[in-house]
Amino acid sequence: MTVVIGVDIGNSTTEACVAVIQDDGKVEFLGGALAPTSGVKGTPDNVKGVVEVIRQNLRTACRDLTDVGLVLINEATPVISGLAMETITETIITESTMIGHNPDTPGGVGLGVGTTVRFRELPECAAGTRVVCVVTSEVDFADAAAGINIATRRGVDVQGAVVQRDDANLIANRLDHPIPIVDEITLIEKIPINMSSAVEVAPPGHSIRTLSNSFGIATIFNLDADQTRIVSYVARALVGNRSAVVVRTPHGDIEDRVIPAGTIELSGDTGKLHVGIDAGASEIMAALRRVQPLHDASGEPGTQVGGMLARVRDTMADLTGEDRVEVRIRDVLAVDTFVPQEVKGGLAGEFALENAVALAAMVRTNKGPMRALAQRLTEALDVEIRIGGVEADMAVLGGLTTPGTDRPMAVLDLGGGSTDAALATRDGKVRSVHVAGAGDLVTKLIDSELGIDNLEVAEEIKKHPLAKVESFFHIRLEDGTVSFYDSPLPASIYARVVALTENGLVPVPTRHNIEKVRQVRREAKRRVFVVNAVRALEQVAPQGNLRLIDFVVVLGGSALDFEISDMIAEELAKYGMVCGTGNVRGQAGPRSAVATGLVAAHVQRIRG
Amino acid sequence: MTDSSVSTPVTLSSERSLALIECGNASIGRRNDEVVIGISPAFGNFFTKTITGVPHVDVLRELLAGIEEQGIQARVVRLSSSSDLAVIAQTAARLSGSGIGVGILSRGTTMIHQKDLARLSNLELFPQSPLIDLEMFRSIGRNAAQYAKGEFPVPVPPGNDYMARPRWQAKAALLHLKEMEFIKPGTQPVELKVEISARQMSARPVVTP
Amino acid sequence: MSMAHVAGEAGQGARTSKRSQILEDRPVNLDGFVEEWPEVGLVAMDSDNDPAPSVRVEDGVIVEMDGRQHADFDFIDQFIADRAINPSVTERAMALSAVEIAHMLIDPKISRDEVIAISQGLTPAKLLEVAKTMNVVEMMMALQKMRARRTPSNQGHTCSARDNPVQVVAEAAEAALRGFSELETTLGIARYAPLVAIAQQVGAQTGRGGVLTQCALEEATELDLGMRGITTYAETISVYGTEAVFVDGDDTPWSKAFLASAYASRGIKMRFTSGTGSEVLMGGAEGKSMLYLEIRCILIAKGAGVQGLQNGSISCIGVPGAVPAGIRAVVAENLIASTVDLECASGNDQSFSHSDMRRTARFLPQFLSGTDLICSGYSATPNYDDMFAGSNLDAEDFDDWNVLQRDMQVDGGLRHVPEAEILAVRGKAARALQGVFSYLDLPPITDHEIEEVIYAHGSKDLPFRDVLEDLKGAQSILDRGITGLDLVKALEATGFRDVAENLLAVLRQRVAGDLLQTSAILDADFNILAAVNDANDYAGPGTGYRPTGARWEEMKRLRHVMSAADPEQEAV
Amino acid sequence: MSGLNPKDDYPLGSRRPELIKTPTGKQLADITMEAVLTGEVQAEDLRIMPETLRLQAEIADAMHRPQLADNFRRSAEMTALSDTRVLEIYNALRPRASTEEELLAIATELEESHDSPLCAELVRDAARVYSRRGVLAN
Repeated sequence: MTVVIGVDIGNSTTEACVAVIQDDGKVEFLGGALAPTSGVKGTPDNVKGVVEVIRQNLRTACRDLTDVGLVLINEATPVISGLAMETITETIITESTMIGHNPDTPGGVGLGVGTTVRFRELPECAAGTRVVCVVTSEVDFADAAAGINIATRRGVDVQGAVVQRDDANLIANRLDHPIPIVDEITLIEKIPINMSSAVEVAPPGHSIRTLSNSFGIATIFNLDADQTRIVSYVARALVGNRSAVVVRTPHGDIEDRVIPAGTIELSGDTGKLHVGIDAGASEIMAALRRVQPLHDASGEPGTQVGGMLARVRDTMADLTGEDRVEVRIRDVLAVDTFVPQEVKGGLAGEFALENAVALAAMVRTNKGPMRALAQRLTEALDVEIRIGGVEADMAVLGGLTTPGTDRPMAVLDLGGGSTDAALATRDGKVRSVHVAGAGDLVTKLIDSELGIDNLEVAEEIKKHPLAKVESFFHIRLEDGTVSFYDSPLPASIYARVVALTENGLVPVPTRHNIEKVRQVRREAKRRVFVVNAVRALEQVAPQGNLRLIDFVVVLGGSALDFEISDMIAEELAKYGMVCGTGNVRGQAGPRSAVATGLVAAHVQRIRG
Repeated sequence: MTDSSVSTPVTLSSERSLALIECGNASIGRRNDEVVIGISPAFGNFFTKTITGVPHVDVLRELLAGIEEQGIQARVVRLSSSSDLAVIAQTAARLSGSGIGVGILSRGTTMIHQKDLARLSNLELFPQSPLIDLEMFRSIGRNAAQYAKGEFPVPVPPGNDYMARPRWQAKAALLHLKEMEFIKPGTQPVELKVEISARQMSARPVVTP
Repeated sequence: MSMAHVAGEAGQGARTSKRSQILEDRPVNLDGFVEEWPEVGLVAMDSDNDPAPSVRVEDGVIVEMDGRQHADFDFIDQFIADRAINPSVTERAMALSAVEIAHMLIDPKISRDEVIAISQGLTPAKLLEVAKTMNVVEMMMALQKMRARRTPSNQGHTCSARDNPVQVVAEAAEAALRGFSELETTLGIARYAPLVAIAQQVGAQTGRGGVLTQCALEEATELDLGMRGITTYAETISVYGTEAVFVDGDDTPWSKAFLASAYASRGIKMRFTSGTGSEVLMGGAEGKSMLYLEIRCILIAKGAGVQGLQNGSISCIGVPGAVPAGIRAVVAENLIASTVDLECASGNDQSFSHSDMRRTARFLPQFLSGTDLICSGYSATPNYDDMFAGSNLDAEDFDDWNVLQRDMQVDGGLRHVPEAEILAVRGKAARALQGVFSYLDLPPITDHEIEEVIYAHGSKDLPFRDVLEDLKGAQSILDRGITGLDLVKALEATGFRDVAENLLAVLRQRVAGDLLQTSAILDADFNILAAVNDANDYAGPGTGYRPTGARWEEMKRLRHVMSAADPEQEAV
Repeated sequence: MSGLNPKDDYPLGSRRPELIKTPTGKQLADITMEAVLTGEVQAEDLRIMPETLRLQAEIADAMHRPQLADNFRRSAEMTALSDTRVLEIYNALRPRASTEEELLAIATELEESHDSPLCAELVRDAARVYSRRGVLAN
């Protein structure tokens, strides 16, 4: 009888499982343990985490280190991934022709068209002129309303107003005749005076109709076809707003500019391809498929993408201690995304959603440090250490301990940096692949698309369902159901969108509503995990045909996510696959597959 | 010492005047689109301005404007039974149809409260009365209204100045003690009609010279 | 521009003299001053509303005190009557007139012990009467004799406006090197406490072995950090002078007395905190003078059996500072704490005035007389980093303080340290913390951060840390049950054996409990100095503590002193 | 009483180290860096013993500080209480936190389960005064 321990060193977690092997080759598993990985996976820094997890595991298994005959370590596949993101478009307003921000509370409703005039010049306007009044912050709201009323009574046709302070309703409520008013225009002094302009405010819950329509603007300003072509950018930028102001100036324009982002060079088995980043993610991924397997990727120096890939390479070089020219990018995943960015030339701090591309890149490093690690472990534990088989093979063996599975079976290992797939065919052969992009990229997408700028919070959003705190005693979950509380909830989360974490309700610092946050979260997961599941399985499937795989077992830390497995299963069902979350050894869930596989492989070997 | 300068909020003598007309005991509001402002025993009567001289008429006007701009109704009540800010703010919240109330002391200390919260808790507290200017009062009104609408506003930064102690601590104590003299124990909150006299337009010509 | 100034301008064309204008603009006119209003307690120490002293003992129990009968005692009266005043001497002591007692206080021929034999029988109103007979100079003479410990000392604040542990470790090391025997910190974000408390402890033991540290927090966490040995004393346990305010603060003398024993039961030094002005600031003075209410606090501390008290108005200093004779009352409260044989950490610890002249006058009574801890504490950082809302003195005043010590030959507890030594100790402390953080898997400290903190003046000069990672690390310290002993191991393992030895020596102290005695501190050789083995023996000119010998030589050094041998050179 | 004399015997740690033990029976001199590194000395060893606190009480008494001595004697009893229980009792002593019965039950527990008559006396006294002054929970 011998006691063996399988240890799997992952990017973030180190897992172990203790087993007793009887002389007749029967195996009894005594449970598992996990601890955070110390240092970069596959380096001697891991010793601390490994020792910790073995100690823990032996304690729960009621065994002593002296009982242990052998420790099996996975050949930590040295896959490390990096992330980068670049915006590829920008919106620029020239000559202050458009105000398209969404103040919380515009005043009045409707469309007003007239010449822009400063508030203090209103008394000089002749009766009958059609004007839009520009009110700066030093004018009190009551004075503004009184001044407009006096002008109106004199016969001046005040059609609308634009206001610097948050005063639109305060003014509108004091007018004899309501007009549309847009407020919170921080840089109001830049509005051109004595130009024809239009102010539009839609009722609450609606969006503007006229200024978001090119022909609507053309009608107001009597534009010809060429001029209309130019203002179509303005109209497009205003779609979906509740309020807007457009001023017609001789040269005013709005540009939706593509930033020269550079090209990416993909070199693979079948040659080299260049593809422009601004072509978007689908073009990049199509090019990648054509050259696969990838040998390396690089970006045009001096461009956005050049900088992006150089950063990934530097990070990798730092992590692995390799020379940066030796670092080879072996896979990339490009994802289209968008980033809220302040509009250049805007008058009210407007934000536009700019297009961006996120890239995850994966690097293989050399295997040198593994031996050093084994050596250090032997010293630390005084037990024989054996570096076991290839990680993917082990994962399949571990995955096969899930009840109800059989070959041909594929496993999908959803990690933080990479998504791995491996296929075990009926004849016992295993084929495996690592593709770039996993949990970390999802976090990054959530972070930038919601404009949170805090990866911790984005991580919380990724991992947990959402709810809205509707009172101190109840919350509404994202599926619409309601949970009640007996004692009042803390004031810090009142009226907030919160994540339902194991540590209670954690507020999400965003002004987006719950539906928006949920949609961004699910879409990010779909674009990374669902896309990568298909991409990875295609590379291991016989003849690349997904229909030839019967079972897919989902493993790894991200398999514990409350919705990713279901999203993948739904997609793979289209190809007739049975897909589900693994339950290693019938008890460990999606965890511990590699550690379990190491023990299983060892048993196979001694059985001959 | 590092910095002994104190930024003093600009003090203006208001050209407006304030009338607070009592109209019976305050009752609990039935509409959920309202915020109730609770004022302390001597606010706007014995006292006419905050610790730094901001006129009460303008304080109230900005609070009301912040609420009105959000499309929310406001009521004003006076509590004569206590000068404890938490009690005033909580009472206002309990009278409010939306459950959101603002409490304010004569010296300017302000708190946003919600009816289900424990008295010593709050949604937002502005403990340093010398640092609250009219802009902040407007923001406090705006935030209270947004809470009433079920939104979560960005809390108004309360500000901090360690040299406020030597300058204002004793005056704060004095104002607090003075306010306590106006406490009438056991009285009910009273509904107030707020009349703020408009400035004369002629007093401030809008015609450019 | 001051308020009064604005009013002046508004006074349509009234002409003001140029001199008035210059005076108007003096910083002291930014301070707030108010008239007395005794009816509500806005009065320093001289109020007709304070009770007249009286006492009556029946069957060894005090049944009447300061005009109140037992049945009418509020809980503070009751606590003081039962626990603070010695019923067997009280009637004799109370029979002495206030002037006689005051004479005893300043008479060098009457020993401290003789005074205490009387003071243990005095009621709050009587102690107030005594103080009222004394002017500030007499109080200073008395304080010089009545201070519990012979050797005066000083306490520092080492905080960071960003709660940056790298800053705190360097500041604590420098402060310890400059001579503070206790260091205190508090937080902007309370959850940062474990990291900052560790930084303060490591820094203190790097700068000078034996410096005691504490972290002001709510009771449960403060006690927890103390029990783990991450901090070594506690101070922010507040008591109040009226029942209503005490209850508002959610405590009673009994709950605080229980807490006092809890600290001692874990071997941790502790003192209470109180000060003039707190009750009136909360509108709960019940018409009594500030000093009368503070005397009740002092006697609550005495009755609870706690060894010492931090007083001197503390965070309410703006209130006594604004009324007539307010600063005299503040000196009186320090004196009375000392007179009833408590360790006194004597305030001077909060931003007090815009005027440098007034700031100096504020601390001179404690500085010149000497108290157990002259400041409680002195901000050893720039004031903007002082998370106790600023102190009366800060790091920019170090040289002034050292010059005053030298001018007067008075020991204020600090010394001038040459730049090179300061840079060295800041660097060593930061590297020690870097080692500890790495050993304990806490968020890393970069070499760049260390380089910056060595030369920095305050948090504004430092790179930002990843606050969320730090907070996770702070939480993990609590979750993993990290103790002072783990810090010792971490320091030893990362090559800071001497710092590890210092910390272990401090931790070893709690087993013996010697630091629990009145006014105990540790000197650089880990000798205990307490009001037991270093009891104040002042008995007039030529006696008591006077800086001499090596300490005096040390005090003579300043940043710039011309060499007598070669006036073109500076003395070293 | 061990007849301690502050003049000769204080500080106990340096003057009378033989009187001081750690909860695991070690001497002060056993708390060395080497012992810490080998794990011989644990956090438990750095706690004060009730006997030591009673010795410090004797010193305080001899210094004519009876209240301080009483505090040390209460704390000697309290070494038997867990950190959590200490904080619970502290919270129970806050104003309006407990009924008279609850406080008396704590006093009984202190006396009977923890052999802490002095702490029990403090809690009973609190119950009495709280009742008279209306600061009990209702």
